[in-house]
Amino acid sequence: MKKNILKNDGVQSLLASLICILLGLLIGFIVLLFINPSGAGEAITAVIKNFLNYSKAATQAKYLGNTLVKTAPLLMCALSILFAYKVGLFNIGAAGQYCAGVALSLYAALAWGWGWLPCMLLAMLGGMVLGAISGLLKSYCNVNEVISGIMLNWIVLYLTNMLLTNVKEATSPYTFVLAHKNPSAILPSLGIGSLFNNNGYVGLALPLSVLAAVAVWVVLEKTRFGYELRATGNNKNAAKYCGMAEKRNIILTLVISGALAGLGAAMLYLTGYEQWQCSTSSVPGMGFNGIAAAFLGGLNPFGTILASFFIQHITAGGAYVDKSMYCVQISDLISSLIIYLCGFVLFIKYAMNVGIRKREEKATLKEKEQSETPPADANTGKGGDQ
Amino acid sequence: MDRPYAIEMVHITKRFPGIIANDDITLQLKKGEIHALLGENGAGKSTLMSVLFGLYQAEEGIIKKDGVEVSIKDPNDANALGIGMVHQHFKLVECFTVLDNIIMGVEPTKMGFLQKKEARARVMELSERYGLKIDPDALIEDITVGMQQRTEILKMLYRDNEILIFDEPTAVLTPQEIDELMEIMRNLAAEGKSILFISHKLNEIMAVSDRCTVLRKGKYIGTVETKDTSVEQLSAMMVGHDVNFHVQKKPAQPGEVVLNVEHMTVASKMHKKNAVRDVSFKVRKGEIVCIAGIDGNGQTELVYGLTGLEPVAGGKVTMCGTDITKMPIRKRNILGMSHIPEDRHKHGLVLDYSLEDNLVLERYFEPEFTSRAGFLRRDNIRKYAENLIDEYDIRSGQGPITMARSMSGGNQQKAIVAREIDKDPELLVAVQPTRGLDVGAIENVHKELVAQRDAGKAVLLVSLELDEVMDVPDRILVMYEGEIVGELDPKATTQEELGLYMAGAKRDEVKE
Amino acid sequence: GNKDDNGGKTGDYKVAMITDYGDITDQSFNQTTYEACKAFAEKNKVPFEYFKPNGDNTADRVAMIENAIEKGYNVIVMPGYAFGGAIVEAAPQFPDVKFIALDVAKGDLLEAGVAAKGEKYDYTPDNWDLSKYVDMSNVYCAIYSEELCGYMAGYAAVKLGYKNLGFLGGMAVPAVVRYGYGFVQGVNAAAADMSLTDVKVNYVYGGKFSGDADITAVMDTWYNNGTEVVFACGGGIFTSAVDAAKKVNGAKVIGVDVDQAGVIASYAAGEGADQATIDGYKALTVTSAMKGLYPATFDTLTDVIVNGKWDNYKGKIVTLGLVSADDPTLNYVQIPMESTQWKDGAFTKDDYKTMVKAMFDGTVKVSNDTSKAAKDFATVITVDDQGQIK
Amino acid sequence: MVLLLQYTLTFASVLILVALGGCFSEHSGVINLGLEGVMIMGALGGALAMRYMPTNSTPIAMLLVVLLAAALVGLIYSSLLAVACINFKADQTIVGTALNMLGLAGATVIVKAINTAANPDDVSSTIQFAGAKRSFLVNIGSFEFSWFMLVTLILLIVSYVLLYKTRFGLRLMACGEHPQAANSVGISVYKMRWAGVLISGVLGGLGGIVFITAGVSEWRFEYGVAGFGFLSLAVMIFGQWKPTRIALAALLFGMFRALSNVYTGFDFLRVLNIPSQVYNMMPYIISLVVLAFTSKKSRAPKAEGIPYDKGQR
Ligand SMILES: Nc1ncnc2c1ncn2[C@@H]1O[C@H](COP(=O)(O)OP(=O)(O)OP(=O)(O)O)[C@@H](O)[C@H]1O
Ligand SMILES: Nc1ncnc2c1ncn2[C@@H]1O[C@H](COP(=O)(O)OP(=O)(O)OP(=O)(O)O)[C@@H](O)[C@H]1O
Ligand SMILES: [Mg+2]
Ligand SMILES: [Mg+2]
Repeated sequence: MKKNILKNDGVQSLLASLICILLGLLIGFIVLLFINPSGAGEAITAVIKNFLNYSKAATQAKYLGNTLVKTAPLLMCALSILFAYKVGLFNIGAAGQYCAGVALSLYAALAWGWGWLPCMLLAMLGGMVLGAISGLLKSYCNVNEVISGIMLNWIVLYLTNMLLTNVKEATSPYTFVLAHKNPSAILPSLGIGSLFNNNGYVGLALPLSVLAAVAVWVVLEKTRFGYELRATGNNKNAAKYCGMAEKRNIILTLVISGALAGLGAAMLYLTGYEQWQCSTSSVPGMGFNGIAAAFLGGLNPFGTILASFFIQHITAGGAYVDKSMYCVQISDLISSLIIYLCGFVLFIKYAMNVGIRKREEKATLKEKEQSETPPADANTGKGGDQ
Repeated sequence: MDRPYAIEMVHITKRFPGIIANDDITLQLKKGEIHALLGENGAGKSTLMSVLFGLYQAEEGIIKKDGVEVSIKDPNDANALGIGMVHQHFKLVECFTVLDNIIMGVEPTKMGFLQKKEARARVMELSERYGLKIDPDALIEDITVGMQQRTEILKMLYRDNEILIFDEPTAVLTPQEIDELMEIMRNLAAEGKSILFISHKLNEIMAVSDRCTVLRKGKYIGTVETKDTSVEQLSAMMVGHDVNFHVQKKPAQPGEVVLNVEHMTVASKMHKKNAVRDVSFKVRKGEIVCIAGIDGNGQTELVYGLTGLEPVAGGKVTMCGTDITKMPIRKRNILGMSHIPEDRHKHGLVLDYSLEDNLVLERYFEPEFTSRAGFLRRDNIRKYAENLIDEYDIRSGQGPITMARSMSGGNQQKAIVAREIDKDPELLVAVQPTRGLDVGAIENVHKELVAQRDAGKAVLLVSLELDEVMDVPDRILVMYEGEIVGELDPKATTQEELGLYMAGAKRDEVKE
Repeated sequence: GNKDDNGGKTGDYKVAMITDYGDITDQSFNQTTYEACKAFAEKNKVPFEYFKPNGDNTADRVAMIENAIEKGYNVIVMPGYAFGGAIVEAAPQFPDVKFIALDVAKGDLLEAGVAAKGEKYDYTPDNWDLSKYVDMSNVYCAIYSEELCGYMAGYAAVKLGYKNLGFLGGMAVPAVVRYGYGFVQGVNAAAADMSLTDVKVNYVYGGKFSGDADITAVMDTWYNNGTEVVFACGGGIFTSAVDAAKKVNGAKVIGVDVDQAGVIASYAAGEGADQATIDGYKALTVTSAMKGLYPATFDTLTDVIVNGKWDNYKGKIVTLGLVSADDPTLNYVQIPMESTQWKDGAFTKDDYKTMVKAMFDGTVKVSNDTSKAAKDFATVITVDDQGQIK
Repeated sequence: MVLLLQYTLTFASVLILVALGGCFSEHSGVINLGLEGVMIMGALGGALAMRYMPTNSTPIAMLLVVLLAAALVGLIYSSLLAVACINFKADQTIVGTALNMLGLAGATVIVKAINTAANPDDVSSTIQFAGAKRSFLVNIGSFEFSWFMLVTLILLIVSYVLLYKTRFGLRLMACGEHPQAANSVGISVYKMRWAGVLISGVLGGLGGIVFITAGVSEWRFEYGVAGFGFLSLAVMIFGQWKPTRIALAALLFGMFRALSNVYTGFDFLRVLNIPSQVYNMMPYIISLVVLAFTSKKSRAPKAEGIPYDKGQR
């Protein structure tokens, strides 16, 4: 019997995610119709087209570049969530770890004039420290990482605002423009920018984030280290029983997770794309969107690459919707709908499996009917009482 | 004595992905009888009972109560029909009191407010009538398994259930508690209640049941009158061949000391008193030493201290001449300690790992399974797992890649035993290694233990089951309230004497 | 196919506005600019659309500029100093498009321009020659002297008898800071004129352009501790000040940007209130520090598009402040003639006119140096700088 | 001092309501991470009620209708969580997170659509309710008493009684601790979980309307509820899933929140000259420290977060 590719878990995940995306777009479209039927079609295509809204190829390339610039940090946050999730931890603190990455990379770049590499490492360190705090609290004090993550998010937000207030002009809430204050802190382009019509923001971050995805996959699936981490995540008592350092592993997981998120921040802020606004009143959404990307990507690092791009793509696409009819939040609405629907992925896969099985059963039944001579069931009397 | 049927399950078929758990089974329960259900691990007993209790829906077949066909879609329906069940794994809310657990689902209320006073009076009355001693205000998490079981039984009685299902109720009880339970079951039956009783222990079935139905691999094998049958016949029906109940072994030839425990003290998590107090003993090569005792007398903590799961509060432990008192678990393992844990779900397995990954849980870091660069050698792991699965007859749906969670308890246990024995240890610490296993599987585990001994390994067995304690080891150490109160030779002692030691009624000053 | 390079044919123009991070309902400069553009467009039948960038950064602003141009818009109106970088980047790429920026100052352009040339900027605009760094050939920038109307409001308030004042800024952006510093200078000057030494200004930024419970709590604290009037300076942040003021007898606010007496009164009265109630609440607003964002935008567009006078504008950075010594209502910065609560013997319209004249003459100087702290402007008063609420 | 008390009670009211909501949901076995979104939606319901109620309604009618609307919208919105997580066994974390995003985006889109429909120039996400708000307030001296505080107190007591004194509470908590056990005695786990989630929707929605009316007389929905949903979760855990402790925890959090704004009214705090950010951080830091010391024994409902599958053992 030939193998049904629909049975492959990866294929199923992909299909399920696609179903979520299509359903999400459809519901979004219906909402648009409700608000104003005349422009709904145009609006939804604008969202989907994103950079394709520009007519010239060069411009398209440039704006594809912009989308990619923001994809890299999103991917990193998604990987941060995914890594922890695979190890049985929910790192909602990724948002704060990301925030710490912003604070430290920008501060080092703007106040101390550090180059990009040390800035990036410092951002990573920031995320790691926060992850470590959550990890220590979890393994030694039994504080749930979700709750410590939420707390730390807020603490870090205020600290970030306080710290970065020192590297801004008095009359502007934004930190200094990096390219002006310290060009050496801008991530190298590696010639990648030239592929995107000399988009100065595109560079090292992109390949680095993809590399990170590969690394996460390899570590989790292929290494002894990943084996240990997942074991600890799934059953920390068993991990202890078989001699793994389960406390260390929990801490390490959150540290790595934090490193990914912190690094993600550096990957955006060290391109000079974004400045920090020093009266920001909530942690950057990147960390939370990372949750979405991780799940839309089927909790698979490679799927997450695509999901991160897609989410960024339609978020950016929202800007091209005709504002006289619809508001920007439309694209947020659509992406959150898609994420909501991602919750049903398990069910969709289950339904697929049931469907496949039913078909197979039918097929085998038919085969049987055809091949078997009328059954001579000798055991008919077995049910009786004696 | 032709009593009418209380329950009839007729031609029940229940399928799960890839398996027919119940294949056209008919079971008839007479009013007032104790009807035993027997079968190997995974034979389909629990499934059949779950169908009766409404947890599963059968694909085919019907259920009749008092001759009338009924539909049981969920436990609600079962309750309404007077069917109650004590589940294999107790279904008690741990942070609730005994009373709350008993009344849950049929709480007496006035305008929605709980009327606990009323409920308490009834519960206490039932408790007295049936001799089921409980403390209604204790939290479940604080009480012994025995009392939990009594709570479960009271739960059924409180509901006036007519049909009582006991799924392996004795697996976790001490011998005394088992005796009490048997007595209670007889009383209940005498009152006219009908009882379905699942057990792997043939002597219990012989002792208490009126009739016995045997299942094998999801199929109905037959129903026999207990008084007309024998243990041998039952076990033959169950596994399809004869089973040896007594462990065959040559006399032990103890060699040098492998494990030396001196004045070990382990603190207790729950109480102020130490759980293990000043315990000293030795285990030598080529012998099986058994720690016997009633559950809760410090055996668990003793093992935790030996294996490093908990720190030791005082004393010294040496293994093969090395002081391991404070050694990390990993190093103990490498030094040659194997450990079949008491709680397979808590410690023994990563339930969401595949079988193969669980089989290398203690060895994944060895060069055979991990390359220098830290990558797992998947091929070797697969090969290794396949060997073990073959060798130890570990049954599962998809072989090495089966999720451990989906395996039956018995097969999960086999996987752990295989893993721990195949490590070729110097010292094997086996804690209740046969808990919940069917006779065939028990026989296999016992054979393995003896084989280890004969291969010159030291084996420390911890067991609550008297049969096992009498049959398997070469020496018995009895633990009572955290201390070793006696050392016995299984060949020179009786179950009664052992019982006296276990109950604390008798004690020696143990030498050393 | 355009004969006259200076335009002059409205049919050739399409006006696009790009919003700053806030949207066109921020009750502040985005909204005013939008309303002015829209009014202009409707009056002259010029196509108009507004665009909102996706994020709060130069790259996304440039993206929207390019998107607007792609759609055929050729007059781009941008409110907010944050557009400095976007102008430096986008203007040279589209020489045929006219860029009109409000609130964008020399320094805002230099920051991006200097870096683009690979040099290091020292944040002192006076040291630099803008033309060397930024191609201004199709750009017109206007900034307002908010410090002047802030001064007027502060001066008037003290003259009208208030000694305990507060400044509640939105976000500390240059325009808001100029308002605030002008206000402090005005208060200080009036106190000095009246030889008062017990005048006090509480000074804080809310960190956003709208009110919420936290900001209201701060305002409650101020009013309860004796603050009599608060200059609520920034978009919708007045809501917090007004909600707090309503609870304390005699507590007042000062409006910003436009004559806010009406807006504030109807907010205080609540939806569906009758006119009498609303009028009653007009007393809540002592005065407003106004800048002529609306007329400036409207007039500039008219001049450029209808009158074809782009040549008069392009390449310039104009500071819009006082243009008339005698008629304050002609000035780009002023306080309202009607709703200000003039008081005979304290501060009257005539007093106001005299003050404006003195300011126009240069007899009264108001500093717009935003590199200082608010305290630095206090000589006879005390400024209690409470930083930022969030 | 009065102000400190007033704002402490104001913020605490919000936190108590929402945390109790979380508490009901988690006791039934479903983690409601989407409380932030539920709050926004509840706030939307209440705000729309205030917008559309005739201005001459009696205060009591206004109060009731607004509360009802907020509760109802919160309830409906939370059913999105219930259906996904209970019936379709979706991951509760992802659905909760999605509901937060969806609540913010959805409420903004709805308000903007409504505003624009009424006036094409009005693309704001603002709803004003200065007039309606008066129905909720009573001045007692300089203390501005809000009926919401009383409502909160009543709901707090009701929650306590419901959880600990009624059949419903016993069954609800059983479902969060050991759903299989509950099911085996005939309790419908799905129904109880639905009840838990819907109650959390009601309370979360009420929390939302209390939050947005707390300080000002209009609300911009695109600003969301500033993390109060998450803060409430912290309060709930801090309060060990018990109503009385939740109330105390909420008061503590509320006090620090209030203090960060009104500290200038206290001379001794004024002279310390601590930046207000530090006050803002305080509740979080303190709770982290306290949690670090108290969590050893902390225990969440055992089965929370795990979809119920009646065949599972
Ligand atoms: N929920 C389930 N999903 C899939 N398969 C199941 C499920 N429950 C039971 N089975 C299958 O049904 C078979 C019978 O299981 P059951 O629990 O009835 O065995 P049992 O006779 O109670 O065994 P034991 O003696 O180990 O308790 C098992 O081998 C298993 O493969
Ligand atoms: N979630 C599940 N998915 C698939 N199969 C399952 C699941 N849960 C249980 N099973 C199947 O049910 C069977 C019985 O499982 P169970 O844990 O009840 O065994 P058990 O009765 O404890 O057996 P033992 O007597 O060996 O302890 C197993 O063979 C297992 O394959
Ligand atoms: Mg079973
Ligand atoms: Mg079993």
